[in-house]
Amino acid sequence: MALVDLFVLSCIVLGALSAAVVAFHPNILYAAIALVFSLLSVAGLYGALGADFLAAVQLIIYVGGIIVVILFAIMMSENIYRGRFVEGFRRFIVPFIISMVVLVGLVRLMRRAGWPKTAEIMNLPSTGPIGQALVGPYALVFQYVAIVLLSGLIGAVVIARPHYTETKGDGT
Amino acid sequence: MNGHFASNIEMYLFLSSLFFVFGILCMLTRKNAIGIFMGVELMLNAAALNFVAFQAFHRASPLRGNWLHGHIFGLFIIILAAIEAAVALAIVLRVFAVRRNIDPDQATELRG
Amino acid sequence: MLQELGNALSFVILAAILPPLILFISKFFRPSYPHSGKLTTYECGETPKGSAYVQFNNHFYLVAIVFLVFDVEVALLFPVMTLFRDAVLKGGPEAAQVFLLSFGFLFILFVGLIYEWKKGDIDWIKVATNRKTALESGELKSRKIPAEQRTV
Amino acid sequence: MAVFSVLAAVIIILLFAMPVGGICTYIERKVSADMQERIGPNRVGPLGLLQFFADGIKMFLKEDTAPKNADLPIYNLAPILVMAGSLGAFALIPFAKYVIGADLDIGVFYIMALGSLISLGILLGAWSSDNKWSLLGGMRVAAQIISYEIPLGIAVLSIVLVSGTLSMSGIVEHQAWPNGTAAGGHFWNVFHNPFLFINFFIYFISALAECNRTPFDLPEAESELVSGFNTEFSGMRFGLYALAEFADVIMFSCVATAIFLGGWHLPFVNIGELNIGLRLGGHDLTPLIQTLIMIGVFLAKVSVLVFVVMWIRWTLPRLRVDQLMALCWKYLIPIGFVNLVGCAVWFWVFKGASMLQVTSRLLGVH
Repeated sequence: MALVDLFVLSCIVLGALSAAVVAFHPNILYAAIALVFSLLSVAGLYGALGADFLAAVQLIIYVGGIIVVILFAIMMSENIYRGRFVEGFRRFIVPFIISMVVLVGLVRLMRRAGWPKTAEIMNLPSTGPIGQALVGPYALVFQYVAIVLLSGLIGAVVIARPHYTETKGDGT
Repeated sequence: MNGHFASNIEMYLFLSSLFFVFGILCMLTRKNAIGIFMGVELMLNAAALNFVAFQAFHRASPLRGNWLHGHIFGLFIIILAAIEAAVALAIVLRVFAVRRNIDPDQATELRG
Repeated sequence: MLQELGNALSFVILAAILPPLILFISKFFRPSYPHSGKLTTYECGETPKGSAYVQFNNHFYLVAIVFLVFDVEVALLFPVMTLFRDAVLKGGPEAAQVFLLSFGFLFILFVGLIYEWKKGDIDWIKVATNRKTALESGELKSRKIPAEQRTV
Repeated sequence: MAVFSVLAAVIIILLFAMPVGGICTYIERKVSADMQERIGPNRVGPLGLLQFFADGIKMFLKEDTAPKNADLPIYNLAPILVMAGSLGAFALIPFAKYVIGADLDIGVFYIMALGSLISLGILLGAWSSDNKWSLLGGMRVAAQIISYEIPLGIAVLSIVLVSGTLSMSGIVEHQAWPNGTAAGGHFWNVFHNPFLFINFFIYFISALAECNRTPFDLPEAESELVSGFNTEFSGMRFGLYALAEFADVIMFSCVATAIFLGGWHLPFVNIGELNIGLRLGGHDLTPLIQTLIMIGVFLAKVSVLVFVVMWIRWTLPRLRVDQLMALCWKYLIPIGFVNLVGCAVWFWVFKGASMLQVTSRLLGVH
């Protein structure tokens, strides 16, 4: 068992455990921190799969951006970080059945599919090819992403903009 | 299996299906808009991991050229998740400012 | 390349195990005499009042959202920018392609920044701007600022 | 091979980053004393040189108290994230030609990515300690660090544009003295074109803000927030935060040296082509001596930058929050964008030639 196998295995174990915590932990803050670890494990798997650029993007955008925004949102809304959301057991029955069906279906599909199951992973530099693709076949999508980003920015700011009648808080 | 976890696509796909399932569970059971949002993030990650895994195991295929489509799709999924986070959490904040809680079951003013 | 990633990872892992390790070793040397005075939160010598979790200014959140979008932009420009040098030195139309695409991308988001700027969303003290627009649109009748909104 | 990487990590982190971070606390006290016409630490060891060691032992032996209401798992996790973010980035610092912990293809990008762990760790630590000052400081630090990541990223982007690579050693390679030999480059990036010269200052200001150094030390403003985000961290935990802060300063100085100030390259010579001709028992000592000179040059540049950071601390007053945000969003980011475009235009017009090469071509000197 090479070191890389050990690394992949530990990433998978860490990811599965922390994803379970995200789904089930009653405290939303702990779920958010578990989400950090599941994102980190996915970033580790990206690294093992030869997508080093994508791993760094995952770190920058998810851990440095989205998680910070989620934490801000949790902090902004009082009453929710201290509250323990204890749901009744009944609330879990139907989702549990649905998710089990999905999991079994996915795993069966995965085992039956006819794609090559094992291969040597080539670790070539990926930053340059991604850039080539962004200005080559994906050039239009690249510009489209800019427009989506712009509209998302304006939309989010218009929605979140503090209204003059609601300005409270201590200004710090 | 036989000890080669790194070069077996099923390991990655198994983790991504677990992520997907936990995302579904998280979305369906949480009574909290931010919790639901975290479930969505898990599902998006599952999809991105799938794309990257398939890219890594099909990289040498002559049909697909050397464009790294899987990585590009992973990148776009991450970007989309970021935009979604910005807009979704802005909505959460607005709902919270109006209603003082963020239980999506109770925010029913717009129901027809 | 996997080797290099492993090297980088070993640095992160070493840095991550250092704090618990140091704290664990120092456990055998440091004293531990807790009492209620030491265990309260520090509030300049006063008895702590209320919960520490106060309501925040929305601007932190607004800044985080704007940051998120620009972070995506910077991250996405990195792979494209690596191509520019080779494209220019090689000559040909690729340099123009890279230049136009990447700076078109940049320009579109710059419009967003200018919008925020004009609307005053990146000003930290925004009450005045909002009040001005509210007065103009007739949403706000009186010019007088309520007492609870005067602290900034 | 794994043994070597662990060895490199141990050497660079335990024998370079942490002791130098400690010595920096001593130097900072000496520098501040000099600027205020005091003497500074002078009791422990010659010239007070062992002061940092004594401080470390003191912190090590202090009682470790956590507030009763603290969220202990997160309280313990926060220093780990901060240390992993600030010390982990030392893997990418090119001290000399082959002296680099991990020469990743995504070099600078990886350093920026690890930086995001720091803001997360500080925010979580501030939040978990159940203190109003901590929480206010934590919110401020998160807003500040994430905002200033954008101008930092733009400044790095302009370097990437000129160098055409993300790898740290690759970026340093391009900055050799252009003397017509095989290793000739375009000299230090900061003198490549006027736009990059301005971008260097954008990088430096953003790095100051990322490290929470004066004039951007609002998160730990002692006159407003007691000690800011680390108010409730006592003993060795506080020591870890202080160490991480100085490690951060050193790391950003190292990166600035590597990507803007030419790394180990000197003007007029190429150290990699020096012929020293010193032999010992049949072995050519040239590569060894070259490497030592390179490390010396690199560390000299880094120490100048660290000194400037300390100098600024005793020169400039602290900014207000609105000034901080205005500086980032209204000045640094637009200027950075314009500089990025200008840099690309310069590179295109002059086919990658630096100011030095352009002027020497105009003057007919070669």
